[in-house]
Amino acid sequence: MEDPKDYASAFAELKEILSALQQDEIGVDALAEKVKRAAHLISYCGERLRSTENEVQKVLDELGEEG
Amino acid sequence: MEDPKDYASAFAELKEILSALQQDEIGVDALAEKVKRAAHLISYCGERLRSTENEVQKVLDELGEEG
Amino acid sequence: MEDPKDYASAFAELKEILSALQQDEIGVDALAEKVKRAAHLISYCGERLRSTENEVQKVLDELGEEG
Amino acid sequence: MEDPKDYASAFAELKEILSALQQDEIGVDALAEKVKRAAHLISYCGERLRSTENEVQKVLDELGEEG
Amino acid sequence: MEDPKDYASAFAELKEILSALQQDEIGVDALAEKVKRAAHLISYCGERLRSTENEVQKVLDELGEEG
Amino acid sequence: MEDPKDYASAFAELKEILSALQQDEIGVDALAEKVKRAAHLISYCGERLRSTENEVQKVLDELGEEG
Amino acid sequence: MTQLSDPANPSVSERTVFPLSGVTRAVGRMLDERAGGKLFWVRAEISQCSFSGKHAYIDLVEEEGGTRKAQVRGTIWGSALAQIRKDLGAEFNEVLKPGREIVFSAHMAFHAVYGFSLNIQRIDLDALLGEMERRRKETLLALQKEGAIGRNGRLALPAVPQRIILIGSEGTAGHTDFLTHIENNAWGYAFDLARIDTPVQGAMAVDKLVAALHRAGRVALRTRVDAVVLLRGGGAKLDLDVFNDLTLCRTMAAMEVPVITGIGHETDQTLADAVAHTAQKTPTAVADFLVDRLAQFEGEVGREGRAVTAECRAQLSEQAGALRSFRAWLGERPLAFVRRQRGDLHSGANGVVRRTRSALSEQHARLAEHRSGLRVGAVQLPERSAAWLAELEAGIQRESTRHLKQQEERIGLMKDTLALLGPGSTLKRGFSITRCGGKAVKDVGELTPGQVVETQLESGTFTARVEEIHPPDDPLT
Repeated sequence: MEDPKDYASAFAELKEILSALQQDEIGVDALAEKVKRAAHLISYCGERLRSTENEVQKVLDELGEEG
Repeated sequence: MEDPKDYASAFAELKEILSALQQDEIGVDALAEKVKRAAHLISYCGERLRSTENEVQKVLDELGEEG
Repeated sequence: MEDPKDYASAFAELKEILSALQQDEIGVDALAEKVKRAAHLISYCGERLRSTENEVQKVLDELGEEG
Repeated sequence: MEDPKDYASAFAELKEILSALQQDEIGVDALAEKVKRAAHLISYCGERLRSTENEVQKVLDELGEEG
Repeated sequence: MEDPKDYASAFAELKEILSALQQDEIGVDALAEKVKRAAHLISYCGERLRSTENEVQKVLDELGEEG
Repeated sequence: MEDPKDYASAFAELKEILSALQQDEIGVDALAEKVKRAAHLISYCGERLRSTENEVQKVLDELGEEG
Repeated sequence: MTQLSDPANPSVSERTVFPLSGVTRAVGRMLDERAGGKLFWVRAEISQCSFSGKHAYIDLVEEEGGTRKAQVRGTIWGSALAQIRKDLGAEFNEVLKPGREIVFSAHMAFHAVYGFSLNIQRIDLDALLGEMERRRKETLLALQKEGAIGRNGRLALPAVPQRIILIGSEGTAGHTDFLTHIENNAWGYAFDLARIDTPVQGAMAVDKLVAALHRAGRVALRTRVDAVVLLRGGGAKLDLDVFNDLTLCRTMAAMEVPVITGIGHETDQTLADAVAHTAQKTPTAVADFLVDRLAQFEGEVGREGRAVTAECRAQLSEQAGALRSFRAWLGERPLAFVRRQRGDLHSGANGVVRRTRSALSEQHARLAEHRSGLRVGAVQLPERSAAWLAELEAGIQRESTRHLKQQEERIGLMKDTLALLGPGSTLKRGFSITRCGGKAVKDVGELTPGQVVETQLESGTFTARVEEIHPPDDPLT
């Protein structure tokens, strides 16, 4: 499945899918595909969040040691 | 019997049949055929719902709690 | 006696006969013939109804088992 | 005596005779003959009615309740 | 004395005689003759009426019996 | 990473980063980069505060007693 | 003094020659008489001052426009000196020094050998300070007029004043304190510190300080200088007068670099403090001020950094929360949707089943209706027809009977009429018919007398002969 450009676009797409789900705009036919995409996006975002968190933590750790 | 294009068209056809039934537009001559068609559509839709549910469940299981 | 084309035309013919009967449009001469025809139509319709019913029931039973 | 074509014409002839009687169009000379004819017609009609009734009843009996 | 052709001509002759009598067109000499003729005619008619009556009654009785 | 021009611009940039963060102008994508930059700015200030150049004394000496 | 003749015009005859001691005795006696034991308040400037044992010897002068108007020796004896030392305290050395104008109380004294002197009892420090204060106020007024006050203060002191020119007297306590505090600050901050050594008291102090400021200003033109620090490491109150100097203050005010003062005094503010960008009480305070400013900056940087960190963490956790809720939502919504669809499908299916069954049973009902309709119709028609037939039968019977009766009546009527019109009834009433030759006689003219006629009566006939014939107007006809 195509990876999103970045976290922001992934998050935006995710919100769009959820909104469409909430408004029952996604029928049974497209549902599984959309859910797969949403799961993929959630995974991607989660991964990006964790890596960002690690990166940030590393920076903060370094800063903490010297500051 | 010809399979419908997708769930949406199947459900629409089913509703059409039901509506025609409710308005007594289907005579005895066509009734058995229409009921057969309706049963076929219901089967089809049920099958599609089950497969969609399984697919969605699988995606969710894979996503697990980590996502 | 000639069988009607289908249930609908049988039913229509039956109604016609009854209407003519009720409005005294049928004389004594034609009565026996008309009554015979009506009885035939009623038999035919009844038969068609029963067979339709059986057919429908079979479909519904099958649907019930799987659905 | 010549039999009428059918019940309807017998009945019509009877009505004609009655009407002629009522309007004194039948003289004494023809009266007996006419009355005889009427009696014959009445007999005929009665016969026809009975046979029709029997025939109809038979049909209805055959139709029975199952129809 | 010559019998009339039938009831109707008897009745007509009778009426003629009576009319002539009433208009004094018949002399005394012819009168007796005419009266005689008239009496004969009346007798004839009465006879015919009675026989007709019997005949009709018989027919109707027979009809009544069988009807 | 490029050093800021001076303390003031370092501080201004730091505040800018904070303000952008507080206004959610920095998404997750840019977050790590921004935090790194902030850490760099803080490090820069800390280091500069604790290092000396003796530049002023040098100029003073160059100017000599008379100026 | 009136007993003394004018020495410029001595008269030989009156000349009396006194021994010198006589003169000194007389002067002593006169002074004793006029001012013996009296205390006077005197203002004078100290031109020389020396201490010998417990005593102090002072040359007092009064000058105006460079010309000396008076000069008197002054002495302070041990006990008075001790009292004065006690009164002046820290200011003692600053007061008893050449160039200082003092106000003091003294006895006049004359010594045969040492001559006239003022025996100083007390020195009025308040007067001294009052004077200083008066001059300070004048200078302040002048500075205010020039707009010098606050000018330097309007310069922006950098958030991190790290490049400093220090003007002060090397080795003095305040100077050393400042350096110690700056160099050994708890934060480990480094300062780029350039030092200009200059005396801060004494006759040359003002000139040297002004020169030092100019130098600092020149340095600031060549390189970035964050602040000039002006230090005086404590000392007598009267020393402060240097820092009230108009020229010094003007120079400070004109500086393009913020000047921070640490002049080391407790209460009074010098004019140098007033024109400075920032005035601290002591050199240590200046050092602390600078270090604190750096620390404050670093603190702010740290705070910003922590805010960035916190904000960043908040965003990350917010995003994580959003993702979690998305995840939870995704876990519920699609399956709920499918369940709802299944419900719809079920109700659709139920609708089809129900509707089909009811359509079939409706058809059954209609068919049954038609069956019973047929039954009724098929039975009724022959019944109705039989009724009509019976009606016809009755009609025919009725009509034929009526017709025959009618004919009978008519015939009967005719019979009656015939009876009435026939000759029988006329004859019955007495009329008779007369015939002649078998022919009824209707006109007497037909008859001739003698003719035989037959006359018929009701009861029979008779024959007769005609006798006479009468005319027709016989009333009997």
